[in-house]
Order: sequence, then structure tokens, then C-alpha cells
Amino acid sequence: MSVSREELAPNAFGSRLLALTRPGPAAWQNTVATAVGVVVALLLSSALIAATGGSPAASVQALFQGSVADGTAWTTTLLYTAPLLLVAVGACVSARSGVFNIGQEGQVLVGALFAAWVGLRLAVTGPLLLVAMLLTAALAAGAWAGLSSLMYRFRGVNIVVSTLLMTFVAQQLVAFAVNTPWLLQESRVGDAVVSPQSNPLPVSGRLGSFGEYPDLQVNGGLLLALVGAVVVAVVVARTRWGFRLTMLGLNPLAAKHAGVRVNALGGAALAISGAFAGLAGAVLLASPVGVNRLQPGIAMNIGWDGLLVALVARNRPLLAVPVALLFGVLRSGGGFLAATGVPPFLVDVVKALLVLAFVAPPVVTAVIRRRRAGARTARAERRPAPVAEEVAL
Amino acid sequence: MSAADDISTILSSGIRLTVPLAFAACGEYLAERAGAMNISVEAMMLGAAFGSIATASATGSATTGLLVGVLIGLLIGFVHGNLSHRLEINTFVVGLVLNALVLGLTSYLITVSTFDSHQVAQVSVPWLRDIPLIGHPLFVERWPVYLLLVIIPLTWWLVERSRWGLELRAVGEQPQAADVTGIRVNLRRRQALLWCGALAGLGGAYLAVGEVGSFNQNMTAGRGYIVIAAVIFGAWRLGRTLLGCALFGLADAMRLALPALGLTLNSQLLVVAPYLLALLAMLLFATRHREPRALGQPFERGST
Amino acid sequence: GCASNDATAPQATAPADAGAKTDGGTVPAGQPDVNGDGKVVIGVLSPGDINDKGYYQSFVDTAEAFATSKGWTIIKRGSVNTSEALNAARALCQQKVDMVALGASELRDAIPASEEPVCGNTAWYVPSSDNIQQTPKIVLSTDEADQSMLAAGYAAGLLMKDKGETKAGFVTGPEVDFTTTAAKAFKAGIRLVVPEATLTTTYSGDLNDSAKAKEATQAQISQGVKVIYPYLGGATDASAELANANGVATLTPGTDRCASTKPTFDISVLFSPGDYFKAALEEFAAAKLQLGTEKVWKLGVDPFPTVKLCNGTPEQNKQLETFIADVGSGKIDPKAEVQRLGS
Amino acid sequence: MTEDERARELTPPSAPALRLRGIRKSYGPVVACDAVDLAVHRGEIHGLLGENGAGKSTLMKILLGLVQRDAGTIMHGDDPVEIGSPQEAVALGIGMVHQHFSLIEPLTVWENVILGDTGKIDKTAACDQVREVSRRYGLPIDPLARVDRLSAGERQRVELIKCLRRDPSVLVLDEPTSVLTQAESAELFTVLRHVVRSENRAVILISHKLAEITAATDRVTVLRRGRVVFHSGTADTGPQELARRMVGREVSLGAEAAALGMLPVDGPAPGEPGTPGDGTPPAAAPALRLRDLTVTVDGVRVLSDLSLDVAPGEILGLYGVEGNGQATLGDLLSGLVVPDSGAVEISGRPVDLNRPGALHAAGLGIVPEDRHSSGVVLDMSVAENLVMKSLDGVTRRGFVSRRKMYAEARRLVAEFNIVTPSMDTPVRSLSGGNQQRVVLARELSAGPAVLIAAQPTHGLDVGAIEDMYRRLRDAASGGVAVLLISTELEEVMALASRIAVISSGRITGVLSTGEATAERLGMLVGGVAA
Ligand SMILES: Nc1ncnc2c1ncn2[C@@H]1O[C@H](COP(=O)(O)OP(=O)(O)OP(=O)(O)O)[C@@H](O)[C@H]1O
Ligand SMILES: Nc1ncnc2c1ncn2[C@@H]1O[C@H](COP(=O)(O)OP(=O)(O)OP(=O)(O)O)[C@@H](O)[C@H]1O
Ligand SMILES: [Mg+2]
Ligand SMILES: [Mg+2]
Repeated sequence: MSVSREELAPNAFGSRLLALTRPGPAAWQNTVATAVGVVVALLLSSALIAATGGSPAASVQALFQGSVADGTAWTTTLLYTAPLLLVAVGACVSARSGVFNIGQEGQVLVGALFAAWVGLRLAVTGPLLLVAMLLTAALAAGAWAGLSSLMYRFRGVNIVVSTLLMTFVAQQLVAFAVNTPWLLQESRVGDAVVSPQSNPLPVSGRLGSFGEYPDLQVNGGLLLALVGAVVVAVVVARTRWGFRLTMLGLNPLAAKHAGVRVNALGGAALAISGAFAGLAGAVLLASPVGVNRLQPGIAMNIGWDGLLVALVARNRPLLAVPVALLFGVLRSGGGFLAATGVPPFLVDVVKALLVLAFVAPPVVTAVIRRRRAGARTARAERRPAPVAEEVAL
Repeated sequence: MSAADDISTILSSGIRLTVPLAFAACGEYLAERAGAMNISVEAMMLGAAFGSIATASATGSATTGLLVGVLIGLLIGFVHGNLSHRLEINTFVVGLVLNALVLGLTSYLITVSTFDSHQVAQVSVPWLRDIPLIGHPLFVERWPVYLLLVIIPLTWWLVERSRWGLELRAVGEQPQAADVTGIRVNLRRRQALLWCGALAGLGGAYLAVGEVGSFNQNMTAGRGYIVIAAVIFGAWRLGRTLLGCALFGLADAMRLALPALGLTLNSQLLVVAPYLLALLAMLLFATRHREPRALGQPFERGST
Repeated sequence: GCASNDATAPQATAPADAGAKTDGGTVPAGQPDVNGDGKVVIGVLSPGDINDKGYYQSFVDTAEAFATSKGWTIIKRGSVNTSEALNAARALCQQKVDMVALGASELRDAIPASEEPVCGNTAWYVPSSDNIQQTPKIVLSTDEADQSMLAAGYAAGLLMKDKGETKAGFVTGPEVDFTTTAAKAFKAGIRLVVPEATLTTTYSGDLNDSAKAKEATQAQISQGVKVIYPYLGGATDASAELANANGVATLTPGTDRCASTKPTFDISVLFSPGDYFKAALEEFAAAKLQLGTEKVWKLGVDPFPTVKLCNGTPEQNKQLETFIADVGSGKIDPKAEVQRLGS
Repeated sequence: MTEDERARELTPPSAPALRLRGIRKSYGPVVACDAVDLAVHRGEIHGLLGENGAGKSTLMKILLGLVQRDAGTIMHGDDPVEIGSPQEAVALGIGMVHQHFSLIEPLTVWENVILGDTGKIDKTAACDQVREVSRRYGLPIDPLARVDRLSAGERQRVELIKCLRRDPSVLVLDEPTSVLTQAESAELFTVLRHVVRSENRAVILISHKLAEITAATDRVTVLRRGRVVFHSGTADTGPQELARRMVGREVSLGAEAAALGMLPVDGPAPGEPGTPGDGTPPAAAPALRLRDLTVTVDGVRVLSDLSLDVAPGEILGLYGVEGNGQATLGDLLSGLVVPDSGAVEISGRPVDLNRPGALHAAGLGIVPEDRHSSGVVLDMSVAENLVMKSLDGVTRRGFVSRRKMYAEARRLVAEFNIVTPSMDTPVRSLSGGNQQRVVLARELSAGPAVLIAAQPTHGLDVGAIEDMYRRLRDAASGGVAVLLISTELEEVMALASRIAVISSGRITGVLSTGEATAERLGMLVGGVAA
């Protein structure tokens, strides 16, 4: 038996940390490839702006102005970051368990729907109302995602497909709720036109915040999301539950074999991911500065983007924090693009290209390495073999 | 107005709403049989719709537009294929990103440009169009509709009868086994995605230069997802998949025509119907036994 | 226990009478350069597609044309999600605009921003149907959809009567309050002329899905409808073209498109937010725009809203003019007429 | 063997049908083939012998164009050839029956047979060809049947037909007998002999079983760690020498014979747990009792009324040909499958099979058949893999204590001689033998009353196999009831005191090692009750 590394290093955790900082050749290549990818993504976006008569420099300036230039801009950025991070953290949990949930957009909506119902209809006052809203949103969206898990468990319905389809169901559900007076549609005042939206939440149903707008104001949702990210990171990395979750994700059969209740655990992971998305929905609804009404468009693609955040962060909850911030920056900065004459849709293009830039490199470097080996093989084929002495048979 | 005319109207309308779905569904069906689960079909349709109108507007020829639409579908299929079946990036991730990218890009471009409206010519088949009930719906259509008469049998033949299709099915079921038999698994999947791209592109382009004549932001409005629902609803059989498309198309036609006949239905329920039906189909008929076994799973030689 | 929905309704607006509203108001110093940075910037937000060649585009186009003529800068942003309205408005304020103009009342959720310090030195222009609460920071511009739609129906009725038709159609997007009330008033207008007329209303679900709008239009045409109102956004032209091809008369949703050749329209219904906005911009340029006021646009009193026949016979034109004047003079009460004939 | 055949074998035709020279292939640091020379002649069955991982399959994949070599030449007749794809190999007349995965189950026989061809599909012609080939070689099969409805033996026939239809001059079979009963193996060898003798083709038969090589081949080449270490006419050598060449050291054909795929020359030493009994279970109360287990999958009875008792301290061998329900039994005892009816009792107490982890909790340890898919988590560390079944022991208030985990892992690594660079090394980068030791260490560390070892030596080299045998014997002598599920006759003969034979999901007989002869077992395996 060889001497193991921990025997030399009394602090095993420290040595693991060290190992993280010591990049292997693959990590180094990945970093370079990612950097190249990001540059390419930005160049492509600039080319798009230039080709359509805009100014890339002005666009960058606008993005900067709108997202991080001052306290006000930061406030908006953080307002977007919070739900993005919540969705992403949830996505990390399900992805860790090997379940790919892509229905977050719908789960955000379901969360917002139920939070709105509780906020507007439950005769609770004070901070309890907010707690009830958040809890209900998480439970409802968790159950919604859990449905996909049940469909898989009992009928073998592919989870990716069912979570995707359920998104469209959720959209119509919300549309129905805000178009139906006995459900959540806003009250008619006099004979005024009513819109497909709910009444605004009472003040007690809104999230608190720190700091005074227009200076930097940190919304309560962000705190919730950060706590969520840390808790999930610790739970996944350190607890028995997290151990089982990781095992399930890496090898479900072995996990089952080791006594893990795979269906329950996988279902729980999916439900938790839905619950986080639902929380994001409630946070969007109860934003300390916001519309505070349930509207069909309330999810604002936060669900899809949050999923992308998790992908870019490679399913690591703590890494998702800066990535969610980056996506928040792009969103809030996008609001400033209009001034440059560049359509804000540019942000969607940049986002998609950036995701590719982050997701592709590890795969690409792996393939290049494989190709190199292949190329060597191809060259070797041209070379005559060393003639071994004739085998007498 | 007679009942026959009403039926004829709804039928016509249903056919027009079905055609773009049917084109794309033929493509998606073939791709899924090869194991390539491809949610970028929405991107293919939308990109093609944009490209076809932009081209038609620039060249004045709707037919050229249609062709360019097909090319754009092919391009997206090519990109998807190379990202997920050469570089082995998760196919769902690629699909999501492409959908977001194309939606963003077309919305961007339509904001900075304006296009004239163009439509391909209508064909009206003499005599046949006078058949009661189905004559008008079936025989007075924009000409690309009749491409379906070729594409549906061709798709069926390709999958069920051609050697290429046999290999596609092998690749969709047991890629490892197909590999040792000498079939290039990822190449076949990329080819399947090209076919899917071309047809989804045709569907999207038809929607733009056949059906509507113009492009507006997000004009496919989720039709790509309906196509995926149709393939699932059809349990990976071509006939049933097309039946699904027709069902969804007709349901829409009914929804749009019924008010004119004096009836109304809950619109949310109707919008959501395709997705609910696909989910129900999966729940009721245990489709897991019909699903290509390697659907959505990447192939890498040497892994089991 | 559960609260009723209405218990949570905002305790708003016992609608004050219009006179009181227009009286007050403040004229911010330095108009049009409200924030005093030496340049005039108008920020426009629109909930719809600002290239729809119709309602939403007209607003932006008007603003742009006016601003250009004055040498002002304009920032325009379309397709703003209602849930994003507030942040979008703030972004404008941060960019030091002198005026924030909302393209439609759907974006009313942006109004709270006008109270925030970031938007301290900005004028606000808000189109409204009458459920938006007046605040000292905003100019409201109100028209009653009932009036223009009733007149539109009246005009359509005139065409139908002369041709002996009784069937009219109304194609619109989602089935929501503003579309259903519009349909109701349109129907009432038609029935003022052709009492036995019927109106078919089809909700395609989406103001911009051209394919579905066309199918809805086609279904109505097949049912023998001879006048169709494509009350749509981006899908308007597709629907109107189809109607043209079938010899069915059409109306415009908001703008004057009598000159348009593809598609052609028979009736222009003018309630374009751009036209109202232009008036406000003129006041703004002349430093006379009073914040905290509401301008109510009345059919028959103001130049807009109004309805005109593109190829009307003198007889028809005269009847329409009379009707509009009667509404303006109060001889006809649109609300009551809609109540009476609209259902 | 007739005089005529013997004569032909001794004077092979001058030009080999195929010759490999200096073939080299490495996978990263692992050199799978190193300067391999090999010549095969028409009219002979050429045995390719080597331990697991010696590079046999790799060499043949190179020949088939599935893997590109790093260096070397392939001579077809007198011409050097490049083989870039299986199609090119087919064009050169090389056909292969693969060790794993090569039939597409949802397709029909004829579709599978023509898969990999080029040109238009002609169903009628394909079916006719299948019938023709199957008649010619005596391999009856329905060309229209779907492959997933066929038994293992029938599938092997399809593979053969698929190859033979293309009229190959060289036919390669990679470990073809592992899924076959003795009768089916005999049938296969008859066909091969026919192919070689009357049709003058060349056959390469790959195996790691000495007995098979000596019985069926004319000529033999031995590979060890990627190199050719020996070649000879089969008649000119013997098991002893082949074994020595294959393993690289002197081995006795007594104790180690089973690890080499030979029946032991002399039985296990008396007094050992594997002592032959009389076929009746020992008097002690059984530690493991399987009662009438029935499992139905897709309407097919995979296990029917299977009952077995295993006493503490005994090794019971469950012998049978692959695909007769052993895998399902293994899954059942892993908690992956719940039976339709029947019960499992451990130490006299029934186990609720619906509860995950119940078997483990009741004192059952298992070395699963496919360690990669269910034994270990390849991407988790050695330490994590070692504790994953006994997490409670290293957990405090829900948190996994790394200190305790490493302590436990270090203890097991030392006790089971697991060679690993560190506790944090992913199990993926351990060798097969060490991965298997990780599994065994984990299972035995829980102090089980019952140990199930399913194909425990698959893919291990002789040294690792011997180690495994020793540890199973030790476990038994320590009072554990061991159920050894194996397809290797030699293995069960060497280890078990009683042998139960499984065929088509039922036990066809239980014999003591003393009464078990290859013939009697062969009949039981074929489903004939003895
Ligand atoms: N795709 C691969 N990547 C990396 N290493 C490989 C790969 N295929 C085989 N090897 C390694 O090459 C060596 C030879 O493998 P090969 O499959 O040729 O052995 P074999 O003699 O056929 O063994 P068996 O009797 O188990 O079939 C082994 O060490 C194996 O781990
Ligand atoms: N898939 C793989 N990935 C990484 N390394 C591998 C892989 N397969 C084999 N190896 C490496 O190749 C070496 C040889 O593997 P193999 O399974 O042939 O072991 P072995 O030499 O037969 O040892 P043992 O006697 O323990 O089975 C191992 O030590 C392992 O490090
Ligand atoms: Mg200024
Ligand atoms: Mg092998």
C-alpha cells in the first residue's frame, strides 16, 4: 500500500484546499479556452452591434452605467441577482442528483401565483404574511416540480420533457388566475378597465431591504438567496444527505445498492429545485421596490436565465453567486442600452454566447486532447512498422 | 352558411395551422429516432422564419426566401449537431441556449430593420378543389404545402426502409452496438439533425412566407415546443406524430373559428391543450417502451 | 381565514371631477430641459412591439419626429414587460431624461418611480384609461375607449347599412378587459345604425401571432362577415390583407392609415397615443406642460379621438360627422349607449 | 481428429491469410498492445490466450478498424492494408463476433444481420441469405424474429450468421462461450471446425480459459501485458506451459487452476471450507434462505420459484450460463429488484425487500456482478466508496466527519491491501483488481452474516483472482455464509462445497462438489434435472 497524502498532511481539509489552488493542466487549458470563448462571444456581439449601425463602445458604456456605475444601478442589479441566484441554487441541487430540471420558468410562476394568493387572500398581518407567502411559494413550486418526479416514478415520463411541458401549463395557469375575477384578477374600481393582473400586495407582504434608495439598497431577497447558496453548498458538500445526493448523481445504481432511496431522494432534489424557483417567484412578487402584482409576465425569463447561471457555474452553488451577479449586471445594464439605439435584445444574444463560452471549453479541450492523440495515430500509420523477426509458424 | 361550409372552413384553417408543425415534426421525429433529442427546433423555426422574410424582402422572391429559410434551419441543425454530437455538450443545454440566442438575435434584427411582406404563390388544383367539404381545404393552398406529400412519405421511407434509417434507428436504440458494427454514431446523429434543421426550417419559413407573409418578433410563439409535444404524443411513430400535429392544429382552428360560429371556449385551456395532451399521452400509454432507448444520451466510444 | 379579493383592492380614487384635475398642477422650472443639464432628452417606454406599424409604433414615431424637429434626443424602448416597467422607467431617469413617456396605460406600474429621487427632475406623461391615480408628478392623458369605439362601430354600421349587411367581426388578441370592452362599444356603435346587426368577436390569444389572427379572420370571412376590425398589434396587417383580398371592409386600430395601399383600410379610427402625446410635447416645448393635471380627450370636442371614412360617400361622411358632434355636445351619451346596445 | 486433419495442421499453407506486425496501441499511459506480431492461416483455429486486460480485444479492434493503431502493419495476403472502419475490414474478408454489445435488440434478426453493409436494403434477399447461412451451418434462426425475444444462445447464432454471411476469410470470435451452455459451446466449436476444415477459412478464437484453448484450437498465441510472449501449435504445448506463459510465472495447476479457467487437477485441500459435502445442506440453521422467489420482467419469468439455503461457514456455488437469471438474482439481493413473490430470510428473519437498504441492515453484503455500474461510484474517492454503505458510522448530527471517514478508509485500505495513491483518489483511476478490493473491503467491513459474490473475478488477472478466492474462503471460515454466483465452472468447483445449478430462472439441482462432474453439471445447466 502506498502512503496516502492525508497521512502526511494532518489537516486533510487544508490539503484539499491546496489541491484546488494547484491547477492541473486541464484546468489551465480550460481557463484559457474559457477566456478565448468569452472574448469571441464579446467580439461577435460587438460585430453585431457595429453591423447594425450601433457603437459597441457606447453599448459597453451603457451596460456599465446601468449596472454598476453607482448605488442606484447596483440596486437594480441586485434586484435581478436575487431571483436568478435562487433559481440557480435550486438547479444545482437537482443537477447534483443527476436530474435535469428545465422547468424553472414555470416553477417561478407557480411560486409567484401561490405567493400572490396567500398575500392577497390570507387574512394574516405583519411579518407573518411574508413568511407565509415565501413558504407557500416554495411548497407549491416544490410540489409542482415534484409532479414531474412522480410522473417519472410511476410512468417513466422523461423528466426533462415533463418539466419543459409543465412550464407551458404553468404559464396558462397564471394567465387563467389573473383573468378570472374570483381568483386573482384585480378588482374593478368603478367602471375602469381591469388588466390581467392581481391587486398589489399589501405592504406587509413585501420584502424588506437594507440601505436607502437611490443609494445602494440591498433587497431582502438577495440575503435569502445568499443564505440559500451557502446552506446548499454546505449541505451538499458536508452532510450525509449531500453525500447521498452526490452518490445518486454520479451513479444511481450504486446509490440504490448502498441503500439510498433513489426515487425519494431524486424526487426530493427535484422538489427542492422547484422550491427554490418558487421562492424566486415570491421574491419577484414581493420585491421591496417593484410592481408587487401577479402578472403573466412576472417571471421575466428569470427561470430560464437562472438555469443558465447554474450551467455556467457548473452546478456549484457558491460559484453561482458571481455568475448570477454577472447575469444581473447584463439585465440591468440592458435597460440602458436603449439610449445607444441598440435594441435591448442584444443582452439576450450576449447571454447566450457567454453561456456557450463557459460551457464549451472543458468539452472542447477534452476533444482536442482526444483529437491530438488521434492525429498522432494517423501520422504513425504512415510510418512503416519496425519489422519484427519473422514469426515462424 | 351550411354546416358543410363551416367544416370546410375549419378544415382549411386547421390544415394551414398544421402544416408548419407537420414539416418540423417530420424532422424532429427523425432526429429523435436517432436518439438526438433536440429542443432547438423552436430556434430552427424562428430563425428560418426570419431568414425567409429577410431574403424575400431583399430579393423580392418568396421562393428564394423559403430556400434560405431551409438553409438557416440547416445551419442551426449543423451548429446543434456539432456542439452536442461532436463536442458532446449536453443536448438540452445546447437547445436552450440556441433557442435563447435565436430569439434574441431575431428580435434584435427585426428592431433595426424593416421588411416588406411577401408570400409564395397559391396553387389551386382544378376539379379537385370542387370536391365538397375537403376540396377547398386540400386543393387550394400555397404551393409548399404540397411538399408535405413528398416529405412525409420520404421521411417514413428514410426511417423505416432505407439503410440510413436502419442505421439511425440502431443509433437511437443501442449506440454502442451500432458503433462496433461500424456505424458512425455521432455522424448519423449530426445528419439526423441536419434533416431536422432543414424541415424545421421549412416549417418556419412556410409560416413566414407561406402563411403570414411577414415576420414579427417571436412569431413562432412556441410552435417548436408543440412539435416536440407532438412527437411524444405520437409515441415516436410518424403517423401518430402527424396525427398529433393535426390534432393541435385543428384544436387551434376550432378555437379561432368557433366564435364565428357562435361558440366560445376557455382560451387558456385550449392554449395549454397540446402540452397537457402530450403529458397525458406519456402518462396513459407507457411510452417508455417505445421511446428510443438512447434518446437524449450522448455517445462516446468506449463508455457503456 | 380568507379575505375577499376586493378587500385588498387599492383604496383608490373616488374619481374626482375632471375640472378639478385640470385646474391644479405645476409647471416645472426650465421646461423643456427639466433637469437643467443643457439638453432635452425624452424617454419613451412602450409595452408593445414598436415596429408594429400601428398603435405602439405611432407613439414612438410621433415622439421621434417631434424630438428631431426640436433637436432633442429620444430614448425609445419597446416590448417592455409590464413586470419590468418600474425598472425600465428608473433606467430612463438614471440616464437623465427630461421626460418619461409611457406608451400605453399597461405600463402604469412604472408610475411609482416618478416619486423616487432618481426621477426627481423629470416630467411624466402617462396615457390613461380612467383608473390611474393622478399624482402631482404626472400628466395624464385620458381618452375613453367607449367613445372612439362607439364611433368606429357607427362608421362601420354606416358602411354595412348601405350594403345591406348585418354581420361584423372583431379580431383581437387576448381576452382581457380592454379588448372585451372595446368589442362591446364597437358592437353598440354598429347597432346604432343597424339595430339587428351581429358582431363576432374572436380572441386569437396573441396580438402579434399573425398566423392565428389570419385564421380567425378567415373563419369570420367564411361566415359572411363583411366588416372586420383587426384590433391587433403586430398581426394587424396580416389580418387586414386577408380581409382586403376577400373584399371585406377594415378599420384601423388607432392610426390614420387611409393612405395605406397594402393593406388598405376603409375606416381610420384615430385614438393613436402618438397624437395625444404630440399635444403634450408641444406644451412641453413651449414650457407650458402642467404636471399633476389630466387632459381628457373627448370625441367631437378635441381633434382626437376621431373616426373617419376613407372612401365615404358625402352622405355617410355627413352622418358620421353629425354623430361625432352629437357625442361631443353631450346629446349622445356613449356610456349609456354601450350599456344599452353593447351586450 | 482424423489423420488427414492432423496432417494439414502440421503443414500450414505457406502464406498466412493475415499477418500483424509490430502492432502498438496505448491508451494514455496504458500500453494495451506492444509490438504484437501475429499470423493466421487459412484452415486453422488460432487461439489468442491472455489474462483479462492483456490486450486481446484491443488487438482485434485494431484488426476490425474500430481502434486506430499507433504503429505497425497489417498484411492481408502479401499486401499491407489500412483498415479504417469495420466496413473496410469486411471488404477484406474479416468478420468479428464481439465480446459485448453488437446486436440492436429492438431490430429483427435480418436487420441486424445487414447492419453495417452498404447499398440498398433488400429484405427478401436478406432473409433468404439468413436462412441459407443458417441451414448451411446448422444454426436455426427465424430471420423475422426480434432480437430482444431471443435467448443468449440464439443471439450468438445471429452474431455468427451475421459474420458468416459476409463470407469472411478470417473470422474473429472474442470470448464467445461466456454466454453459452456447454452444449451450445460444443455446437459452436463444431460449426467453427466446419468453417475451418471444409471452407478453409481462418478463425481467431479469443479466450482467457485454458481449457477452451487447448480443446478447440490448432495454434495458440499468448499475450501478456500487451506483448506476444509465446506461440506454438496447440498440440505441441500443454496447459502447464500456457499457464506459465500467460501469467508470467510458474503456476500450479492445482490450487490456481480455476483462476486459469481449468478444472482443478486435485480438489481443495481437506479441512478447508470448500470440503466436498454430500449435497445436503449442513445441519446449522441457514444464514441465508431464499424462498420461492419469482420475478417477472416484461411478461417473462426471469426467476421462478427459486429456493436456496446457505449455511454459515459454507460457500454455495450458484452455477449456470449467463442470462439464466443470475443477474436478476444478484439485483434482487442488491435491493435493485423486488420479487413478485417469495421471501428472503437472513439469520432466520424475513427481510422487507421494499425497504431500501434493508438487506444491508439485515447483514447481507454483496460484491455485485458489474462493479462499475453498481459496485462503486467511479468519480468518488476511495475513502468515500469505502464508507458509502456505512455512512451512519462516520456521521455526526447529519454531518459526515472527514476524520472518521479517513480513519475507517485507512484501516480498510491496509487490511485489504488496496493499492491507491491516496484516499482522495477517484476509484476510476484504480486498477480493476483494486476496485474489486474496494468493494469487497466495504462489504466485509460491515461484518455481514451473508456475502453474495456475483462473478467476483470477472475482469481480474490471475493474481487478483487468487486473492479474491483466498478472501472468500477466509470469509467463509470466519462463519460467513457465502453465495458465489458464477458462470465459471472451474471457479465453483474450486471454491464451493455445494453447487446449485440455475437454468432458465429455476434451480435444476444441487450437488456436492464430490458428486459434481462436468457432465452432470452440464446436463443441469441445459435444464435437464439430474
Ligand atoms: N477505451 C479504452 N481507454 C483506455 N484504456 C483502455 C480502453 N480499452 C482498453 N483499455 C485498456 O487496455 C488494456 C487492454 O484491454 P483489452 O480490452 O484489449 O483486454 P482483453 O485482453 O480483451 O481483456 P478481457 O479478457 O477482459 O476482454 C486494459 O488495461 C484496458 O484497461
Ligand atoms: N478507464 C481508465 N481510466 C483511467 N485509468 C485507467 C482506466 N483503465 C485502466 N486504467 C489504468 O490502467 C492500469 C491498468 O488497468 P487494469 O484494469 O488492466 O489493471 P491491472 O494491471 O490488470 O491490475 P489488477 O491486477 O489490479 O486488475 C490501472 O492501474 C489504471 O490506473
Ligand atoms: Mg435635460
Ligand atoms: Mg476483451
